[in-house]
Amino acid sequence: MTAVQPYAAATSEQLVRQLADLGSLEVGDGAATRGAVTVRMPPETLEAATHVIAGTPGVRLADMFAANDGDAATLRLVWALDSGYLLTEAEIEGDQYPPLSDITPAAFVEECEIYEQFGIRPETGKPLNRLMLPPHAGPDFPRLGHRPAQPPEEVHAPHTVGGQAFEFPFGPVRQVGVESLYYGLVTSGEEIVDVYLFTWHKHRGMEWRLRGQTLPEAMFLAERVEGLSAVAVGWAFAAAAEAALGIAPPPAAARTRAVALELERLYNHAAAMAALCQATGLTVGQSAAEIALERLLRVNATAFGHRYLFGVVEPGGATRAPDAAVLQRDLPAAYGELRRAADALLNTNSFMDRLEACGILTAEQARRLGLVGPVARATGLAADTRLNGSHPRSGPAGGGPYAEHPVTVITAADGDVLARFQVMLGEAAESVRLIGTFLDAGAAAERTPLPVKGDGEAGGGHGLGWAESSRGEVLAWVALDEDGRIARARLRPGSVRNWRGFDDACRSQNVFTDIPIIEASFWLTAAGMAR
Amino acid sequence: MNPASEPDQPGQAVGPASQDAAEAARKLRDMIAKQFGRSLHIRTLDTGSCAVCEQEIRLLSAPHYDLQRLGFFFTPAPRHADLLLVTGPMVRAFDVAARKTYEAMPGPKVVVATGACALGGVYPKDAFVHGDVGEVLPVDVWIPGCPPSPLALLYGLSVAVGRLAEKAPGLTFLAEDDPEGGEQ
Amino acid sequence: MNPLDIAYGAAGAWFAAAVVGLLAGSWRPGLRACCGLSALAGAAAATAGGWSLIYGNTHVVAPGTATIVGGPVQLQLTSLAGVFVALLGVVAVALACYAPRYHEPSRGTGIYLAALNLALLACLGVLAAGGMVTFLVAWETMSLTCYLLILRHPRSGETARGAFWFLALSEIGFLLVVAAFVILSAKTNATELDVIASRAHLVSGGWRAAAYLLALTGFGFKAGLVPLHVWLPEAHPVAPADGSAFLSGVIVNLGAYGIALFAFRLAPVGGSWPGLVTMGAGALTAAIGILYALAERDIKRFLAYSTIENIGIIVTALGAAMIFHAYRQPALAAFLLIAGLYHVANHGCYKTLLFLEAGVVEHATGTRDMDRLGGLVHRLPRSAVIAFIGTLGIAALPPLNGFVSEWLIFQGLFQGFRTGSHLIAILIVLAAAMLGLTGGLAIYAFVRGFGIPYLGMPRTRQAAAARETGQPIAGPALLAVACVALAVGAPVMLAALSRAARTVTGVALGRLLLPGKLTVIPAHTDFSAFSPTYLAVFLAAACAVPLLIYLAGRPRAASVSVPVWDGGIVSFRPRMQYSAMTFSAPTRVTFDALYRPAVSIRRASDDDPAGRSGPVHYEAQVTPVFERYLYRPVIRAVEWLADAIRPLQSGDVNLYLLYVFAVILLAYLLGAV
Amino acid sequence: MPLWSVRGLRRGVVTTRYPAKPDQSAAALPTPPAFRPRELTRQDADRMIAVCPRAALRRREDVLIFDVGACAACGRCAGVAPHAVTASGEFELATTTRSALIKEIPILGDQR
Repeated sequence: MTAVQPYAAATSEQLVRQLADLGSLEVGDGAATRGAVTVRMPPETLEAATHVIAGTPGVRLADMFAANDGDAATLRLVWALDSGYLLTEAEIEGDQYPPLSDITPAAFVEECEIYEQFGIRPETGKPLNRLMLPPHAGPDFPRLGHRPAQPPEEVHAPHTVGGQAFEFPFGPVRQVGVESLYYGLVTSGEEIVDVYLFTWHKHRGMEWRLRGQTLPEAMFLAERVEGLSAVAVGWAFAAAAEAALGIAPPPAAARTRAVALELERLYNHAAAMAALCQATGLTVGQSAAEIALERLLRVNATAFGHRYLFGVVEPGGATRAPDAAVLQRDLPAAYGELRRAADALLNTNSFMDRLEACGILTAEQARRLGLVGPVARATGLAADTRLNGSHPRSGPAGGGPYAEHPVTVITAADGDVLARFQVMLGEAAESVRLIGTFLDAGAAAERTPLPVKGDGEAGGGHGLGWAESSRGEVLAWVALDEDGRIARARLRPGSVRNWRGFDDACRSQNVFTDIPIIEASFWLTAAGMAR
Repeated sequence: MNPASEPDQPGQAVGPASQDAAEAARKLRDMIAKQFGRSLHIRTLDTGSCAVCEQEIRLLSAPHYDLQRLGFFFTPAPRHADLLLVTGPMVRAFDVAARKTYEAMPGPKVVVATGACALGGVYPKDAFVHGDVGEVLPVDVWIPGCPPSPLALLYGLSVAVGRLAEKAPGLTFLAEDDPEGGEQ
Repeated sequence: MNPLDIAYGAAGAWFAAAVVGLLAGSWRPGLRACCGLSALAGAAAATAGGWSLIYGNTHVVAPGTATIVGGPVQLQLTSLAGVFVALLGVVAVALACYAPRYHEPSRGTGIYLAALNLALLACLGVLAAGGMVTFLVAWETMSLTCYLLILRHPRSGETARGAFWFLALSEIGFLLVVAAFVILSAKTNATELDVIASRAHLVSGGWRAAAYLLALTGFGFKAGLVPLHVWLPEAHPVAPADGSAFLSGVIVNLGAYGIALFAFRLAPVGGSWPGLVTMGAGALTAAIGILYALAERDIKRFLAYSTIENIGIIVTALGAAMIFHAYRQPALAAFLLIAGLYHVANHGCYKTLLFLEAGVVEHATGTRDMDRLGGLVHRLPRSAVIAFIGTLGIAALPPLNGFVSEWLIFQGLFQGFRTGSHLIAILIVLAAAMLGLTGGLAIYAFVRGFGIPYLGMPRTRQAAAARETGQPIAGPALLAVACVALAVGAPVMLAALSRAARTVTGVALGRLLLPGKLTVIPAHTDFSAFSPTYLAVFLAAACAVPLLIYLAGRPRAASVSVPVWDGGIVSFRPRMQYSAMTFSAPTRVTFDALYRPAVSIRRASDDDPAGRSGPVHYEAQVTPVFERYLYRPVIRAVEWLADAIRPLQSGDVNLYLLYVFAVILLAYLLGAV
Repeated sequence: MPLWSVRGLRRGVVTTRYPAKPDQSAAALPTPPAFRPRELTRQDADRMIAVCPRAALRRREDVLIFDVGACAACGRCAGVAPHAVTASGEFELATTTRSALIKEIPILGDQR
């Protein structure tokens, strides 16, 4: 464990001041997104502004997405600072915008997605990857915006493997009980030369479905975007909706959400541990980890009535209160299982040797690609939205559960699989501690009533919400129309960012058998990526 | 919502396929009883689930549930599989893969639709998804639940091989404490 | 009737074929006639060789008063040479059957075929030479005609380069051979080989050793002993298919003949060290040859390196035989000599076959790059079957011929303990271990060499478009039959070879080797035994039984055929299958101390960090160690020397007169002393 | 290298006896609702149908049609009509006939 490296140094005020020099900006006007400092700019300043922000040490591009207001698409970039989020938006005329991924590579994934959904692309005609729309998606395939002008073969770079290498096809139907995903491992027979990652198989059009839904309906789908982080995505979505409506959950309900969030983190890390054992072929360790995992899931079931904590979060509050007695009784025992299994694993050389120096990512890479969660923290970056001040506030007064009970962010230096494993173990312990403090502070199933139509407040607004899932930062952006239905909802689970780091980790001097280990240590979902 | 997606269709949607599929299932049960002893090999297929059903399926082989003790085994190769455990709403992008997987299995084979998505419980039929596994594959057994817990899965597998009698037809979903409860 | 007389017939026919080819090669009937004559000659040569095994050595004859470069033409057909003559004949017939379909009639073809037949004639001359001068002249003729063979398509620089490598190394080798002969004939003042052999014991050991080492090196250039092998991978790919088949099937084996000739007839050295040197060189050659073969994707270069490996095995056997000879183990010496000769015959057959099939593949697809082929078994079925037989043979898998000879060689080497010297025993076992490694790698290499081009999916459009119509079949088929015959008829072959060995080592091994009719015992009854014939029959039966059962039994359940399980991927592409280089990657990694691969990777993700996926290119170039670190310095030195002495050539007459004067003066002074 | 086998022995058996014997962990699982026809009014039914996230509930006259297969056991119906809905506690719902999962609940609440 190393000293915490602040991810972002600058504050939004400084940045806004710098941006003001660029000229015509509106800062946080009426239509601005609540929950973040919003800067609206004309498209021609977009490139310069991006240069300024991306150039500021440690600022990270958290997300980029488009939304159709009327005919033209508005491009929104969400920048993560350690004091909160800065949101720059610009309306794009025509179907081209400045090449942002040349300035900040993290934007590339979103550039591809925006092209597929809205048909607008960077001016540099560089090829894009196929991200979500399946190959059979025709011109009339449902999209959020206009369909792309060019046919795909003019946009996607050809996948040809030349010389003394071949592509080892893996998927989409893979091992038992593993999500559908394709990656082609380009290998010289021994080491991995390159990786082609295809994630469109599970695209279910979630953001497309959410349009026009009421918040409760949308909540149901939001939890199923990435079931393994249902609470995190749910909370992010709820927080965004609340921000849009200008309400906040009662502190006790926020603490309930926090308890659920930490329980989710616990079982996910246990599952990742089991997966690591499976990848390294250590069946005994896998069994030990799975015993812990199952016990944690049963704790979830007894405490919240659902093994995967579905339906805990609702817009405005929480539906169920955790059974504090049950948690205080069962959680330590279940965590004990996890701890014992972890200790045994840390003493098993055959296991540790496989983890060390495998799938290495540097802090520089993590920053460049905007990686989040344990993957980023294992490289030494303290990227954690639970950090003080940057978690959704509950109520104008309250600073949110993580402001009242600050989290100690766990980081490691090496950026390899072992580092990720250690970060996960540290976080599990931290989660147990936090759950205790939250329960002591009191968690309840309260809710702030949603303003109903005609309240004035219900009128359309934009809101940004986020939460720290076990895979890292989940971002949600919601635009509501007059009668409180969803005009556009953007949901970005942590997987979207970290899959981008996966192929870089695979390329870093690995042999074939390391790939499953790396995948387990990332512990991402295809569901969250494809949505 | 799209009327075609109303979830009382699949009964017909499977069409004639379900007859010979049911036939196959019966054959398989006999075979398992007679020839293979207690050995049934399971291949899973994710057609757009939210990753939770997969987690529960993985847990089937965990110490708490240990499905091997019941003579069920997971196999990565559909070539060796007798039973296909399908999760998710059958994304259209997955048609080819689903067909290939099903064809790669030697007959007689059983298809089990797992979870509310697979039963049409979450997604309507539209351009993205078929919304119901029955639309594409001849389903023999349906396992409800979001997600179906490992226990529910064990029960479903036992039903699939005829080891347990299914009780769903007999259930009324009327609360016992209701005076009318007895009548249904 | 004297086998030499039959050989005369063969020689005549080949000469006639050469003439016909030269005159009428651009005319299809002429081409056919030329090949027909050549085949006739081949058959005659085969008969002569076979007959000479039974007949024994003929007397040296000097037909008429014919002289050649001042020496009488002396001819003799020994049993030792008989083996090679027979092989020469068989190969010649195969080539003759192959050529008419492989070559288009043209002037160039005519010249080429003339050169080929002259080369065959020259080879016969080398083998039937009874005198030193005859031998050397034939040998040089052979080299020059082969040079013409390689230059069939002189347009490309590749060809010129390969041909030059061949000629240069041949000439160096020739000089050494001449030196060796001169020493012997000077010390025994005889030119007739028989006389030299009979007086060899009079020559002092040192001179004999010098002669032998010169010969070993000189013939080593031809045989392709590492590090003298560099011409093979350069010359083979650029020559036409039958040309390179001839190089590998005959010429290279003649190098082995030369070594055997000196080792056992002309300059049998006392002491064990020459044998050890030979054996060591052989074992090293075998291992390095196959390792380089594994790093090749060009079929012909691959086969050329495999030739080097096989020569290594042969020379190892010869060396071991010399050692046993030195240690008073004539039986084992004879046994290993027999094994070595057996391997010569086998290698001649299957290597010729494989080169001819490589020609067929190149003919049908236009490429020799394994990574651009694939799936040919469906497009060239008959060729695939023939190539498969050859592959089984060269991979030394039972029941084919390669297995027989390599088994014999191993059985011989394992009896190293009979030398009585621990050191020698250990060294011999080490050599056996090297051959073991070689054998394992050879199987690996030929699984690759057959699997990549013939199995799987076609990797390019040309490979997919390959057709068998118009491809030569008869020649390779003949050799395939020969391979099987050499395996099944092993006892006959061994009986014949033991006669040949007797003429050299003076030990009659026949009885000891073949106590029963079909069982082989390696020289000592208490060691081991095996019967290639029974093995072949049994294996054939073992394969046939299930087949019969399958054919007899009705299939019970209705079987459905579905495509290969590919993980549900939308379209399975050729780029997703193992390629030649990825298949051998494990060896490249294990032995990279030898290969020193220079890896270069080009991929989309390198230059932009965004993660745009795109084309990937990966190359691992193996460093040509010997060319770079052994030959290049020599070449530079020669060039430097040339520059240094150029000033002598000033073009000034007076200066030249001065040179003359100085030389005469020097001569006088020497005369006066 | 820890003695995994010893550890496992000390850990003891955790495996459930299900299906031979019932498993008590099932009690905590979310299960589809069971209805009290007597308490159930058309109005309740319509409110439940409105909140049901995905047409597991439909109403035909006085019959509430409940598709157990489509039910995610989210418990929202119980939220709007707690008096008429309880948890059924049924998780053994697998069936070989899809139609067996479609139940008809009489709505008798209005007749009082």
